[in-house]
Amino acid sequence: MNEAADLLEVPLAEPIAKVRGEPFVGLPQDLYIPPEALEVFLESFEGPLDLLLYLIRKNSLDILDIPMAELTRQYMEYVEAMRSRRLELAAEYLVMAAVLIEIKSRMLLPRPAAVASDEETDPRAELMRRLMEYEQMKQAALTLDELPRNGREFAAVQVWVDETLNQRLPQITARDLLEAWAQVLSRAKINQHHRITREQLSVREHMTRILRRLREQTFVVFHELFESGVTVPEAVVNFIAILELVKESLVKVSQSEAYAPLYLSLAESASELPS
Amino acid sequence: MTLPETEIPAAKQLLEAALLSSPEAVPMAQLRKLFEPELAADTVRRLLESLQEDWQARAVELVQVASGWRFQTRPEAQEKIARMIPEKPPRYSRAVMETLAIIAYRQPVTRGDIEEIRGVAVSTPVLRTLEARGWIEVVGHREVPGRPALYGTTPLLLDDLNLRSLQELPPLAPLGEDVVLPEAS
Amino acid sequence: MTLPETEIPAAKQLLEAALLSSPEAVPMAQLRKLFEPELAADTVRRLLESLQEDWQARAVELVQVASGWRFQTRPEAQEKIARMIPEKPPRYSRAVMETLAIIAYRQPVTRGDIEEIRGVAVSTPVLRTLEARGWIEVVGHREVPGRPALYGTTPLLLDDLNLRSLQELPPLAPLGEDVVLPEAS
Repeated sequence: MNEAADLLEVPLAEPIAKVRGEPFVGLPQDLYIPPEALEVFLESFEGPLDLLLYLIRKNSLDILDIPMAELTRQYMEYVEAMRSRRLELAAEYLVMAAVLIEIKSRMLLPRPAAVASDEETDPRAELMRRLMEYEQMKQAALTLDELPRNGREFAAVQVWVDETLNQRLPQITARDLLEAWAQVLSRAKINQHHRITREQLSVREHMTRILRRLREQTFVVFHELFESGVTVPEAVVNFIAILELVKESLVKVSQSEAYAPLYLSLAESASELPS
Repeated sequence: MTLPETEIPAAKQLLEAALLSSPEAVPMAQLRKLFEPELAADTVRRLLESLQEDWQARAVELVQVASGWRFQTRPEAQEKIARMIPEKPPRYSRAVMETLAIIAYRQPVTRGDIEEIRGVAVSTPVLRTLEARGWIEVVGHREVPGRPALYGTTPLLLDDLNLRSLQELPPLAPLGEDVVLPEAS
Repeated sequence: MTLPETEIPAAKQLLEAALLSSPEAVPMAQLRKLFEPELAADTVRRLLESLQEDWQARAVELVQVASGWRFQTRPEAQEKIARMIPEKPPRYSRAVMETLAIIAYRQPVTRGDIEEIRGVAVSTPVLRTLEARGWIEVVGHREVPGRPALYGTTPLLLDDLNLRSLQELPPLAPLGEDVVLPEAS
């Protein structure tokens, strides 16, 4: 797995992949996975322990008495599926495959009756301990993530302080500069993504907003629809929204004489301009 | 959109919280977005003026500056606050750091360029903070209508970062992919 | 040093201004230095509690966290304030959050310990992300060959999660309990 994918969030409650527009939320029962989706599925697992836990919980297996043959069979199907599609397979998955096969074969060996009931000699003990410990931490991570967090559910308050009154000036390093730049970049990516999916909607939003305003005010001077401080993309969307409203004959633009202010009004109520 | 009498206190509290949590001035257009449906600028202005009165006798005041509205400590209080020397050195806000990063890596840039890259307006105090620190300066003007100022970094910035030239700034490429965004701070 | 009745309002205003202008929680020791002569911790605490009451019905609240006192927005208000800001606070990946959980609950731990529990390698950017956020730090080295760094969590993590001590972290689920797993995994 590359490092970027390692850090990027896969929202867990949402479909983890879309194939030909169809969302895939869980793995299909028969293990048929469309090739396009396989890689995404596998990247949603945090490693072999995570995959094993998924198989155990999906099949309602008892984590304290794991049927090794069945679990190993299912696990190997995944590993084979990955290999047959030449997906880069993290070494950890292969190591785990070896561990599973070893446990399975040790369980086939007859054990001396005297110690058969002793848990310590259960070949599965170490695997079960690791699975449970990982599951506990996985759960703890989810719980931690849900705690109200500064900057997300609430924000620390800070008012403006005149720099000249501060005796100590902030110190920065070249590294801080690079991190600030990385923030700008990654946000730019988010916004880009946002724009692609929301563009039409946001024109509609502005159209509604303008209409609402005209319902209250009858006449609005054109430039009042552009608050100072709006970003360029916002102003453009707003302008497109006005053009769209005119095109759909919802709004009238009028002017009493050349160079006089432009007024917008609802098409149905437009009668005379304010003096 | 105007506001029923009963909703005024809650609206004022929301404006108060929004302004208190922003170290930089908040433009009117942004303040209006706090409300759903959006309030008219006039209505918001009246709420702000009423809030301003509420804070009149306090050590923090609500003021209107060129780029919007902000809370700030009164100078008399600031002198006393300076007595409690913080253990940690102060830090620049995200807006300041990001603006500096853009100027450093993309110079010469106009304010418009910076706004385009950040996706939000750049307030005058942000640029003034960096100018006062001696880290950026106007290096020319772009020959387009309005002749906007072009900003670049100064040798002092390099000195303060212990660098000998701009070439020694950390390279950009690998980090853009790796870094998980820290949350707004 | 206690405070005459008449000076209480001014003292509260000064505390309020100091806390409002600090981006981080302010320790009690620092708050006491605001006053000349310095006030007793008990007196300052009473003033803070009274201030806390004054702010009870507002969209901003005064809270005590691991490293001191701080004003913060209430979650209901923050949701609305987020409307003004174009960017959303991004979320951390599972790798980052699981690493953080292991460090928080099992500290001090080495990178090897974390890898042992997660069953996969921990990439450097994951640790760097948590360090850059100020949530984890190297607290020592294990005295084994290679002297690997031991990681622990910082007071800032507690501050950012509104906690006063590590004891306030949510309790771990009992081992082996069938937890509700997210759909995808």
